[in-house]
Amino acid sequence: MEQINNLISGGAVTDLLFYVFAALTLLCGLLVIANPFSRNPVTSAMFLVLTIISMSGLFLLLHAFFLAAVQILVYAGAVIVLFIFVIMLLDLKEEQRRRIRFFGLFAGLLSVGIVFSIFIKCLSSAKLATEAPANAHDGETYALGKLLFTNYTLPFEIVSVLLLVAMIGVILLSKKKLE
Amino acid sequence: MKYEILPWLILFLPLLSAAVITLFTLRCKTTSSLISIGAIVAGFVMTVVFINANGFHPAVSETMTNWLNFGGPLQIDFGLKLDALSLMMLLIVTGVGGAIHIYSYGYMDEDPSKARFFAFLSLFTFSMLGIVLANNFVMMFIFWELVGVSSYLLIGFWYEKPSAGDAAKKAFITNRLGDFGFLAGILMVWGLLGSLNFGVLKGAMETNPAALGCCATIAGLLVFCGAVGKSAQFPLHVWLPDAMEGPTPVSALIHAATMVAAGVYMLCRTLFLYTPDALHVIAYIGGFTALLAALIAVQQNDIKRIIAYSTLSQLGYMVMAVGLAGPTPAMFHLTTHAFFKALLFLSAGSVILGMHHEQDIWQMGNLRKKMPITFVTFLIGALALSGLWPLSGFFSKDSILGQAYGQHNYLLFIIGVFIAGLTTFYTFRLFFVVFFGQEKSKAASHAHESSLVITLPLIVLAVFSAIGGLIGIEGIYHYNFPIEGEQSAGFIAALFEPFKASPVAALLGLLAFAIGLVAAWALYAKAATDPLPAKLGGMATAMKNKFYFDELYEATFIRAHDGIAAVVNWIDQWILEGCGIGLVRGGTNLSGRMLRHLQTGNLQTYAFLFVLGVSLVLYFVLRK
Amino acid sequence: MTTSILTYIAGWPIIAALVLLVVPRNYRVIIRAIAVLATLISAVLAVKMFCQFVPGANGFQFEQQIPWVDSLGISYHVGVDGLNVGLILMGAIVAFAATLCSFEIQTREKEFYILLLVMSGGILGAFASLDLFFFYFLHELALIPTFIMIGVWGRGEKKNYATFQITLYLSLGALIALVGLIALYVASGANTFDIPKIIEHAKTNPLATNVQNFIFPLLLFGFGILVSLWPFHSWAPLGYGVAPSPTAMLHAGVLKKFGLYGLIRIALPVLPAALTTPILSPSFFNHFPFGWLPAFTQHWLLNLTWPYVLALLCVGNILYVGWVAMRQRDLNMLIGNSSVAHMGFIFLGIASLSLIGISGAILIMVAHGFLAALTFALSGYIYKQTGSLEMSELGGLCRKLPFIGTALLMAAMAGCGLPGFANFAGEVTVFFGAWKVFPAITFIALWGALVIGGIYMTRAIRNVLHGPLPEKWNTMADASHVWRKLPYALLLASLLVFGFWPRLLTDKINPDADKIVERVTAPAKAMDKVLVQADNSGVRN
Amino acid sequence: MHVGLQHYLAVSMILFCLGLLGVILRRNLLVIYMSLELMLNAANLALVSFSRFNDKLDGQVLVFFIITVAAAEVAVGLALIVALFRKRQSAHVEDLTSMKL
Repeated sequence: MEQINNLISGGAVTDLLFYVFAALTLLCGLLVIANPFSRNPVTSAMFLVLTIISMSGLFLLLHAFFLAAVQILVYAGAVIVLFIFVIMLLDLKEEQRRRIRFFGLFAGLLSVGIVFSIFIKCLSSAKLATEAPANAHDGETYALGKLLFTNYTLPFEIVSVLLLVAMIGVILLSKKKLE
Repeated sequence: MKYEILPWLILFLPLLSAAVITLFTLRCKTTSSLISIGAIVAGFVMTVVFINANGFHPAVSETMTNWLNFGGPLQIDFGLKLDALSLMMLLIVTGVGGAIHIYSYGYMDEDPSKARFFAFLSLFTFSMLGIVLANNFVMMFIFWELVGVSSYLLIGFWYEKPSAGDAAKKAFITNRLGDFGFLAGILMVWGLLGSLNFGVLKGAMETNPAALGCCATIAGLLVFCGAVGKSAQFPLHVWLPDAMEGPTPVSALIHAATMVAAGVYMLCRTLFLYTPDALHVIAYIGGFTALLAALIAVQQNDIKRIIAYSTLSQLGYMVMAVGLAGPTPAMFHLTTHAFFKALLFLSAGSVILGMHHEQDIWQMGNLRKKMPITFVTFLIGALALSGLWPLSGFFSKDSILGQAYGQHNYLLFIIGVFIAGLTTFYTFRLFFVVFFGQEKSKAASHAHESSLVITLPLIVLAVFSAIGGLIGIEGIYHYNFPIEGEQSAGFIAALFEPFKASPVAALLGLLAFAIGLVAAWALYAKAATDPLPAKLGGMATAMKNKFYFDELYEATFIRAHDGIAAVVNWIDQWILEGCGIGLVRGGTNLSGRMLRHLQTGNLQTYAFLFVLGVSLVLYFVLRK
Repeated sequence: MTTSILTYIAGWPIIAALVLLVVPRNYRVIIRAIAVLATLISAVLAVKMFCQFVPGANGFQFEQQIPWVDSLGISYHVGVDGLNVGLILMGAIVAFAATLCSFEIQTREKEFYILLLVMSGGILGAFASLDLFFFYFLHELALIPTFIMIGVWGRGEKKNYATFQITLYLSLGALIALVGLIALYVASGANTFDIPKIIEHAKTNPLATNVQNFIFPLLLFGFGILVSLWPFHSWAPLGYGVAPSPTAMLHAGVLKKFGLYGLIRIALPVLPAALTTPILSPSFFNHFPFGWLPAFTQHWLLNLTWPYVLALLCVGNILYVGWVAMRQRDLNMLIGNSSVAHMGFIFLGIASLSLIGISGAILIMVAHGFLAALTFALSGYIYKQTGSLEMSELGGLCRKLPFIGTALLMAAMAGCGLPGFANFAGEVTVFFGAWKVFPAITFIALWGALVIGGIYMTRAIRNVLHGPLPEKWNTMADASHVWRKLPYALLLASLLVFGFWPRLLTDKINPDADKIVERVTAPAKAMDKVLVQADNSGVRN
Repeated sequence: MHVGLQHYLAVSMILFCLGLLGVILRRNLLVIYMSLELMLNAANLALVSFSRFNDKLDGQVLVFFIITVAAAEVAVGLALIVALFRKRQSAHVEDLTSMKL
């Protein structure tokens, strides 16, 4: 732990790691939505796994160890498995190439452009901290857990109910016939 | 004032009887008719008692409660005016009305809706008494309207006959036209003088004759409009003949004795309002109506219509008398006319009953043998109407002619004398055709005399028609309209009074009577068909068709209203609803149709729009 | 504070509606019984309230106030004075009669009764409310069931069209009025929704004249649309023509009066300057080139005031709609149009801004409530029997329907202003009130009331009741037993009672109407006083 | 250049845009769903980096909740897709336009 800590808090190495993870995240993200070699959803799902793993790398760099673990557990472990199950279940063939909708392309690029420009504008006008504070929360997980069970008890409980509801909902939905 | 409660009872008993009949005894014919007759007879008795106790000229002549009260500017009382004018009218309405009620008991015996008939009669009596007793304009207007509606109900009594329904409608609307002017006049008088009470108004006008200012004539004429409608003066005279569609007792009660007289009564009551100019107009309208109606009557063949036109003509006389500043002659004639015209109508009813509801005089003939009592009473009525000395009609008619002569209005005087001749002519035309000559139909040969309950009122009325001019009725009205000079007293003096007062009028009147009688005898005593059309040609056709007034009104007033209504309805439908609403609707519809293309059902289009929306919000939030 | 009787009057129908929610739909008798009972109780309470009302007592009676949202100044506040005491009585009686008349509804009765009860409660509550929020909210509560009832239980081919039109018009009217009311709330600065407080506040801090001149038309036309002010009237005859009769009774009779009541209760006392100052300021002429107009037109434009505009629009109601009514071939359309025409008299009374006129207007409001309910109930009955209200197909109905026929005859007579019915008392009062202010318009109104009204009403009677009875209607049945006759008898009796003794109402109305008139004319009088003083001082010097 | 907050945010931003692009461009429901996940992750990244640079843990708590909700959402969403597929035999958005007038 100590070593890892030292490693990532070290300036140049962390910077390098950031660039590696960021590039990986973005590249895999891009391949999720647009893979020039395959239009099979399974490929997209696989790249999503990669994206998520490299994201958890970024989380580590941000000292969010617990979240990094949860990210891998929940997303890569559960969500993506679910995706792949469904893909298998539905027996989706490789998507045929359909005619590119120019309106769709235009709409997509336009909306992304707008959103992007708003982001850029915000980002450039904001005064952001460049230096992370020293490791104030070394006991990350401990502190997070404490917060979760003190200040955020109610939302926590609500979320648990939500999960229950979702579970029941899913069971109901996937029954063959709704009575 | 003694027995102050009596006038209220007289007024409200008939209403009570109408209400009781309508609510409880509608199924029971006899009970209903007895209730109604009881109410009016009781009214007559109470009137007599009241007059006995207080005389014709009570010291305190008003009694009232407050009906609507808005403080200073507007107080509408519900009050009774008790003076000679109204008390005499009370006697007429309850007395003649009572006789007609009793007559109706026999006349309507076979009608299944007899109870309803008596309810309507009682309602009418109530309204008529209200007009008579009213002490202010609004109350008079209230009862004015009620009289209108009860006459509407009675004319339309046999509502299943389309003609009856139409006649009722026509009477109502024509009356409403008059009422329109009346109410406008009332508002105008109130606006200028600030009161509605006759006594107060009279006082105000006497202290300051110019109180009404420049509007005086207009206000007077507007009020006169009411009388034009109710008393069926030209140009609103068209409803009265049609009103004969009602049962005969109704014609007698409403359209001869009482309701149509209400206009004349109202004019006398509000005499203080009229400027000389207004009186002039009134006199000429009266004279013209009298002439017109008499001419039309000459060529009618329906027994009731002839009498109806004669009524119109006599009403014209009365209105003319008022216009000649002679309220006493007018009221005098009103009184005697109530007797003999009710008598004539009821006798005609008896004839109609005997003839099994045949009304065409050219189907009758030689009835004097079959219906002797009716014959005698009809004769008395006819002679009184024609103005034979010493029957009642002579005196009253003479007083009107004398008034015209005395006012040096020779044009109206001549018209009056001429009409007197015409009256005799058409009355005896009717009389000869019906009672003399040959039976002109089977029904006429099987005619029979009516029962006692019908003939008894005839006899009573006949007596009054005969002596009505001699019992001092004129004198009673002098309480209200005092005149200078001595009143001759005594029965014999009264008998010859006219010849003393204005010999020209009396003698010319008698001469006209003689000429009319001789002409009628010559033409109609033995006629089987009407010889007159051949002699008069186009004039006779015009007379027969009532000078085309119905057609004229049909073409102008009714067409105009219907035309405007059609145009307005078109505007309403096509411009307001069509264009106004249509445009709004069309615009909404169009924009909806256009916007619905955004609703493609495609998830991604929605996502795109959603992003656009969000970025718009973000833009505005982060603008600064 | 004890619960006011008014809360009970408006509350019982609402409670009954809630109870009905849990009653199974096949218990028809029980559903009807509950509805009838609730409205009966509220009608009896209203009569009691009317009898206990003390005329001329200062302020409101049977008052109750419960604060609700303090920060905005909203509270539940009910109370009566002379302006609404008659309306509440009328509303409760009409609601009872309408419930009785709902026997004719055969489908989805439960829902119908629930909506009817909500509507009744809403109306009564709106009239009793002295808080702007509840005043408006309860009106909407009553209005929305109207749309649903017309849409679902309506009759005839034009049902959908009529429903859309009435919904759009009334929503628009309510919306404009809402904008006006909110503007009033904001501009008054009293920071309260309490109507008496707003009026008091406006007395001491009057709104600027131009603000008043802006708000008044919003209220006038907003409320005006709700009352079918010409030329926004075309929804009314159409809507009533297709509405089931209980709905038409309640809406035409009671709910429609809300707009008029709002004008008298709120617009007149709070915005007196808008009523007395010309609409167009002289500077208006500087902005727009009106120089080419003849001088008298310019003068007329400069002196145009809102009451005068209202009086002119009345002519549209009285004369124009009267003529439209003459053309109608359908009995219900005729009644609907005549009902619109009657609104003209009320507007005329309000426009006269005199004690007599406003009292008369309220008198007509009450009278017309009974009358409209009666006529729509009767036409509903006839429709139920014949399946048609086309006048050319009817005729001679008096023979088969003596009771209904007589009632219809009386209603028609009341409709053309026959004395003895409350309408006459109201109309004649309005004429007296308006005569001094608008003689020419009153003259025209007289024509509309006496002649045109007479024509179309007698024509209707001639076509429906008189004449020979067509063969096909031989199977009709008259209202036979007491419960069937009761609503008609009750409404007729109410008309007659107030027709014979209008002072029952006017004595209650007058003191409060007087306050409003004083409020409206006060600025003018104060001005006069100033002028008189100036004159006097001039003389003294 | 030293890696600061804005670098992380830039990554998050680009990732978000990529996800958005996927949502609007791709026509396979499953891929659209994955793109949505990308967008959520982009938000998560932003939150975590804010949390780190502002020295407050609340951001991470939020991310924790987001992940939970996202899991539930994915479960329900995929169930819906499966149900839809059973009915329509397609997971293609252009075949699922029955929600239009």
